[in-house]
Amino acid sequence: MLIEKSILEAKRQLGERIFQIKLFSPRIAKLAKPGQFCNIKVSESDFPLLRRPFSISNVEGDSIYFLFDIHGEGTKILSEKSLGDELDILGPLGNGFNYDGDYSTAIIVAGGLGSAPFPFLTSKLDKKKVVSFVGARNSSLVLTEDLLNVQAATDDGSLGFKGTVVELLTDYVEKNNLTSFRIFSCGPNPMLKALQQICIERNYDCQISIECAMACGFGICQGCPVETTNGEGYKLVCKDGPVFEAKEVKL
Amino acid sequence: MLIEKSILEAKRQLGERIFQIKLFSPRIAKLAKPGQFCNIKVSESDFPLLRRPFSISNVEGDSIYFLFDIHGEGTKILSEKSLGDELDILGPLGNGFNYDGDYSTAIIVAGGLGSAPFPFLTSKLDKKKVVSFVGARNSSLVLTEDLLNVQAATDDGSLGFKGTVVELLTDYVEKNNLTSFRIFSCGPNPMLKALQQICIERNYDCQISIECAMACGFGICQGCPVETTNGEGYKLVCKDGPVFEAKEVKL
Amino acid sequence: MSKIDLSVNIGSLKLKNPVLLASGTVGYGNEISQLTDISKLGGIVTKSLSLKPRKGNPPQRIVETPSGMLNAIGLANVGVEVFIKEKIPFLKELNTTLICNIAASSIEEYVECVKILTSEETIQAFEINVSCPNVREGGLIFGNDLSSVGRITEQVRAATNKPIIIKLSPNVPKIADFAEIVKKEGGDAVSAINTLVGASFDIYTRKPKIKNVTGGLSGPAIKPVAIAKVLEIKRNVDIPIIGLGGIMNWKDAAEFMIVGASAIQVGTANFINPNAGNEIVDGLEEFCSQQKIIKLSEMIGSYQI
Amino acid sequence: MSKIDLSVNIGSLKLKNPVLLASGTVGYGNEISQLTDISKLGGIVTKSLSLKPRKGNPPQRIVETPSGMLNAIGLANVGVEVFIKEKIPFLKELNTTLICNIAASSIEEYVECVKILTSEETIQAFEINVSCPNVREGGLIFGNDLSSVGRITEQVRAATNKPIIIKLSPNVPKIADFAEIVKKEGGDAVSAINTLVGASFDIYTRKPKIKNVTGGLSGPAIKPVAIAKVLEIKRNVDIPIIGLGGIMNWKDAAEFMIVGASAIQVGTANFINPNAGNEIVDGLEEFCSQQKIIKLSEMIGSYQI
Ligand SMILES: Cc1cc2nc3c(=O)[nH]c(=O)nc-3n(C[C@H](O)[C@H](O)[C@H](O)COP(=O)(O)OP(=O)(O)OC[C@H]3O[C@@H](n4cnc5c(N)ncnc54)[C@H](O)[C@@H]3O)c2cc1C
Ligand SMILES: Cc1cc2nc3c(=O)[nH]c(=O)nc-3n(C[C@H](O)[C@H](O)[C@H](O)COP(=O)(O)OP(=O)(O)OC[C@H]3O[C@@H](n4cnc5c(N)ncnc54)[C@H](O)[C@@H]3O)c2cc1C
Ligand SMILES: Cc1cc2nc3c(=O)[nH]c(=O)nc-3n(C[C@H](O)[C@H](O)[C@H](O)COP(=O)(O)O)c2cc1C
Ligand SMILES: Cc1cc2nc3c(=O)[nH]c(=O)nc-3n(C[C@H](O)[C@H](O)[C@H](O)COP(=O)(O)O)c2cc1C
Ligand code: FES
Ligand code: FES
Repeated sequence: MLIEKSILEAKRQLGERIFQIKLFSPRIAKLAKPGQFCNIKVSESDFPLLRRPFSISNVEGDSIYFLFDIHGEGTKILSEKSLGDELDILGPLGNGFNYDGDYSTAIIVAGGLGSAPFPFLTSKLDKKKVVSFVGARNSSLVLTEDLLNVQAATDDGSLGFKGTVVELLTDYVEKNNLTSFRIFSCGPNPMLKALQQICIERNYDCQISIECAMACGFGICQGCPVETTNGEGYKLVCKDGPVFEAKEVKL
Repeated sequence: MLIEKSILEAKRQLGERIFQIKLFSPRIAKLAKPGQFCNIKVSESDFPLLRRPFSISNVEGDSIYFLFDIHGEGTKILSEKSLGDELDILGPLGNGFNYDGDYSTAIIVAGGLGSAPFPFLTSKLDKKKVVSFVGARNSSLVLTEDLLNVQAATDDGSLGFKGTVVELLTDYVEKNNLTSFRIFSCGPNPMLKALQQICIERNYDCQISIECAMACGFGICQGCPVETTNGEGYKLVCKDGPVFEAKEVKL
Repeated sequence: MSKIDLSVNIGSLKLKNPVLLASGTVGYGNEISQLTDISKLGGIVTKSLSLKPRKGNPPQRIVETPSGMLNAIGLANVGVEVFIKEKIPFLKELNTTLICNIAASSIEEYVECVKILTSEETIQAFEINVSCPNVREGGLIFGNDLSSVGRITEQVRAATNKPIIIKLSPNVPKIADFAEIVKKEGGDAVSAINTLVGASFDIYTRKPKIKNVTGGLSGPAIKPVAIAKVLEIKRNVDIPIIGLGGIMNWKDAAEFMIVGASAIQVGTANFINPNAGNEIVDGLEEFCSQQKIIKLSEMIGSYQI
Repeated sequence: MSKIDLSVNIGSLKLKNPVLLASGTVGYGNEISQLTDISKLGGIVTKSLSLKPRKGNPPQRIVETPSGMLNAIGLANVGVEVFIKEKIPFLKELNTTLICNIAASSIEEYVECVKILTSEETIQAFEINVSCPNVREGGLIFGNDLSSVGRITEQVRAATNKPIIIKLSPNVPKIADFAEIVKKEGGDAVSAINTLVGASFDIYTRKPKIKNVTGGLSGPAIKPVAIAKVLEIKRNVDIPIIGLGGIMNWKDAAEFMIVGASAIQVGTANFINPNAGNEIVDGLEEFCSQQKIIKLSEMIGSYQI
C-alpha cells in the first residue's frame, strides 16, 4: 500500500453516466491483486473531504483501470478529469479474491458496477473455465467488457434473461450439474444477499466483494465494520475485505 | 440587479496569474455602469461557499468582461473554466463612479488589479481628457489594456517610474498646473490611503473604489462596513459603494 | 401537484408553507425582494431589532471558513422607532408572514421592544434572539443560561398576545432543557439553531480575521450539529420547532422536517442564492408529490429510529 | 533550516515537535506507519482504550458531511490486556512519543486502566478521553459535567506520575471552566477539542445515516469552533493546551499554536493524507525559517488582539 500521484492516460464513456479511466500508476500496478481497491482523492482541494474507494478494474503494464458511474459529487468531479490530470491514489487496499485452488469452473456474478473488479480477475483465471453472469436494471447498465462467456440478466428484460443474475447462476449450476466451481461476486447488497442465501443453503464455494462507507480505506478509522457470522464481532471491510467468504459475514 | 446564468465566451491569460474573461450576459450588460461589480458563483457545488466579487471591467454589446488574478481557491477555479461553461452571476451591484460634471481632465489611478474597472469607465469618458497612472509591484503586473494616455509606475522600477502612482499623480497635477480634474482610483488599500491623504490635504476631487470581504454583495448581510468620516457610523461597501468620495470614508 | 397542502402551524401561527428566511440574512426584505418572490414564502424574519439603533461592530465582520462563514455583525440595526416608521410600510406590502426578531441587552429591553411592536398589525409573531454572542447579562450570555431564558420568556409572554418563538443557542450541552423552560414559561415555539461560536486567525499578522475576535459560525458546516439539536428537542419536549442551520436546498429542509422541525429557516444560503427559499418551496412540493404525501406537515418528526 | 528548534513542552512532557496524531485516527500505529514516517512526528496518541475489549457500534459508523464527517465508532478497541501484549511491542519500535488515550464508563475504570498501564515504559503520557458521547455516568456525559471532570482528573492523578492530559468536550458553553478544574485537580494539560455532536438523516428512508443516530463531527468544518475554544482556554487558564479539530495542513497547525496551543493533533486529515503529520512538521519548520523564528515555541499564544 502506498500513495502514488497518477496521470490520467485515457478516459472512455461507456454509458450515459458510466466511465472507464486509465491511470499511469506503475508502483500500484505492480502490487495490485484482483479484488483489491484504491482510495482516490478526486480533487486537489479539501472538497470533497474524503477519498473515494474504487475497485481496481484491470492492470495493463504500468497502468491501472477503474470503472465507475456518476453517483454523487465525488464521482462527478472524477468524470470531469482531463487527460494529463494528476490523481492522488492510495492503494492497493484490502485483500483480493482468492482464486487459487483446484475448482474447475470460475463463475463470476456481477451486478451493475459490480462488474468493475472482474476484468482483472478474469485475466488471472487462464487455467480455469470462466463463465460470467452480469446483471443490471436495464441493458444500458450491463457492463461486460473484458469478461468471458457472458450471460446477461436485466430487471426489465431489455437484454438477456429477464430476472436476476442469481437465478441465472442457479439455473446454470443445476443444468450443468456443476460440482467443482467457485463463485466470485460483486454488486449491490440485495443481490449479494440473495446470492449469499443460496450459497449457504447449497454450500456453494463463494466469495463476495462488499461495499460500505469508508473514511480511510486502510484500517485506521474503524469506520467500515461488517458483522461476522461467527459471533466474534466485526471485521473491517477495507482491511479484512472487501472480499469475504459468502458465509463469513452478515449483510 | 439580477442573477444571470452567463456563458463563458472568451478567456485570455494576461500574465502568469492574471486572466480576462468575457461572458455573454445581456441583461447585466444592459444595466451595468462603470465602477459596479458582480458577485460570481465560481462553482456549481457548495464549495467554495460564497460568491466572489469582481468589478465589471468592460461591457461590449451583450457581453461583460472581468479581469482577475489567482488569489485563492475561488479565483483558481474561475481561471480553470472552459469556453462554453456557465457561470451564475449576480449583478450589477453597488454604485459606480460618478463621472458627470464639468471637470476637464479625468485622472485614473490604478494599482495592480485595480485597473479592472477602468476600461469600462474610460469608454464613457469620451468627452474628457483622460490620463491614466497605473502602478504595480513590477512590470508583469501592470495592466494597461484599453486605458488611455498611460504612465506606469513600478515598485522595482522594471517599468516606467520607480515609485508609486500617487507620486506620479501629484507630480503630474503640479507640473501641469491642473485645476479642473477628477480622480478615479482603485487599488490596494495602502495605495488608496496615500491617495486619500493627499486628496484631502489638497482638496482634490477624488473617488475611490474600495474592496473588503463580502458575503452577499447586495446589502442583506451587513458584512461589509466602512466607517464614514462624518461620525455617523458605517456605510456598506457593497450597497453604498464600492465607490466613495475619498474624503467620505476611513480606510 | 397543486393538491399538496404545504401549510404548517407553529402554535397558533399558521404559515402557508414552512419556508422562512432567517433573521440577519434578509435585512428588512427590501433588497432581497428584488431577486426573489417573497410572497411565495412562508414568511420572513427580520434582522434583530434593539430598542435603540446600533451601528454594529467595526470591520472585518465576516470571513469564509470551510463550508461555512463566521460573522460578527454586532446586531447592526435601525432600532424600533425607525423600523416602525421606515421598514414596516414596505414589509406590509410583501404579502407574507412577518416575524419580528428582537435582541436586547436586558430583560427590560426585550419587554419594551415587544410592547412597542405588538400593536403593529403587520407583525405576526416575535422571535426572541437570546443567543447572540454580543448580548450579555452579568457577564453571562443569556442564551447559555437556563434561568435567564426562562425569565425572558415569561416576561415577554406577559407583554404580548402574539406567538413568541425563542431562538436558542447551540453552544450548550443540553438544548432540550432550554426548550423545556421555554415551553414551561409560555413560549409558543423555539428556533434552533443560532450560530456556533468560532474564530479564525491570520497566521502572518497573528490577528483575528474578525475584528470582534469571535464570530458566529453558519452555513453547511453546522448542519449536522443543527440536525442533532432539533432531534434532541423533538425527542424530549413537546413544542413546535423551527429548524435552521446550513440549509442550502430542499433536501436539507426535508431533513430538518423529518427530525422534527415544523418550519425551517434559510440563512446563509440567501447570500449565495437569494432565490433559495422559493426553490425550497418548489422542491418540497415536488418531493411530496413523488412520495405521495398530501400534507407536508405529515413529514414533521417522521424520523425512523 | 536545521537551526530551528521545533521542540515544545506539555508540562513535563518534552516533544521533539508539536505534531501529534490524534486518538482514533491512527489506530495503534501499524497501518499508518506503512504510509508515513512516524519517527519524524512529535508523537502519536493511540485509539481510546478501555479496560475490556469493545467491539464498537454496528454499521453504518461514518458519514461525510460538508467539509467534515460524523463518526460513531463506539470506542471499538482491543482492551488494555491485548494492547499491552500485542500493540506495545510494535509501538516501542516506532521511536516516537507515545501517548495512551483512555476511555471508560466509570471513574474506577479510568483509574484501573491507568494503574495497569502506568508501568509500561513505552507510554509517556495519558490522554483521558472524558468527551466521547458514548461514555456516561448517571445519565450525564462526563465531559459536559464539571464535577465529573474534576473527579476523574483528581483520581487519575493519584494513579500515575506520568503526565495527564484531559481531552475536553467542545459541547459546553464555557470550556475554560473545564480547563480550570483540570488544572486545579493536578492535570498537566488539556486537549481541545473532541468532536461536536451531530446527526444526519436520509430523507428517503427517514433513518439516521449513522446507526447510532448521533455521531461526532470532525474535520475542517469544526476548525473555527476549535480555534475559539483553544483561545478561550488560553485567555483564561494557565495550562498547556493541545489543539485539534480540523487541522489539514501546517497553516491550520500554525493558527492553533498562535491562539495558544503548545502542541497540535492531526485527526481526520490522516484518513485523506496519511502523511499530513510529516508535511505539517516540514511546513512549520519552513514557516519559522521564513518568519525568522528560531524557536517554534515562541509562536505559542502569540496572537495579537
Ligand atoms: C471497496 C469499494 C469498491 C468500490 N468500487 C467501485 C467501483 O469500482 N466503481 C464504482 O462506480 N463504485 C465503486 N464503489 C462505490 C464508490 O466508492 C461510490 O460510488 C463513491 O464513493 C460515490 O462517491 P460520490 O462522491 O460520487 O457520491 P456521494 O453519494 O456524494 O458520496 C459518497 C459518500 O457516501 C459514502 N458512502 C455511503 N455508502 C457508501 C457505499 N456503499 N459505497 C461507497 N461509499 C458510500 C462515501 O463514503 C462517500 O463519503 C466502491 C466502494 C467500495 C467501498
Ligand atoms: C467590490 C469588489 C470588486 C473586486 N474586483 C476585483 C477584480 O475586478 N479583479 C480581481 O482580481 N479581484 C477583485 N476583487 C477581489 C476579489 O473578490 C478577491 O480576489 C476574490 O474574492 C478572492 O477569492 P479567492 O477564493 O480566490 O481567494 P481566497 O483568499 O481563497 O478567498 C477569498 C475570501 O476572502 C474574503 N476576502 C477577504 N478580504 C477580501 C477582500 N479585500 N476582497 C475580496 N475578498 C476578500 C472573500 O470574501 C472570500 O470569502 C474585488 C473585490 C471586491 C469586494
Ligand atoms: C451575517 C449573519 C447575520 C445574522 N444576524 C442575526 C440576527 O441579527 N439575529 C439572529 O437571531 N440571528 C442572526 N443570524 C443567525 C441566522 O439567523 C441563523 O440562525 C444562522 O446563520 C444559522 O443558519 P444558516 O446556517 O442557515 O445561516 C445571522 C447570521 C448571519 C450569517
Ligand atoms: C473516526 C474517528 C474516531 C475517533 N476516535 C476517538 C477516540 O477513540 N478517542 C478520542 O479521544 N477521540 C477520538 N476521535 C476524535 C479525534 O481524536 C479528534 O478529537 C476529532 O476528530 C477532531 O479532530 P479532527 O477534526 O482533526 O479529526 C475520533 C475521531 C474520528 C474522526
Ligand atoms: S475505512 Fe477506515 S478502517 Fe476501514
Ligand atoms: S456584502 Fe452583504 S451587506 Fe455588503
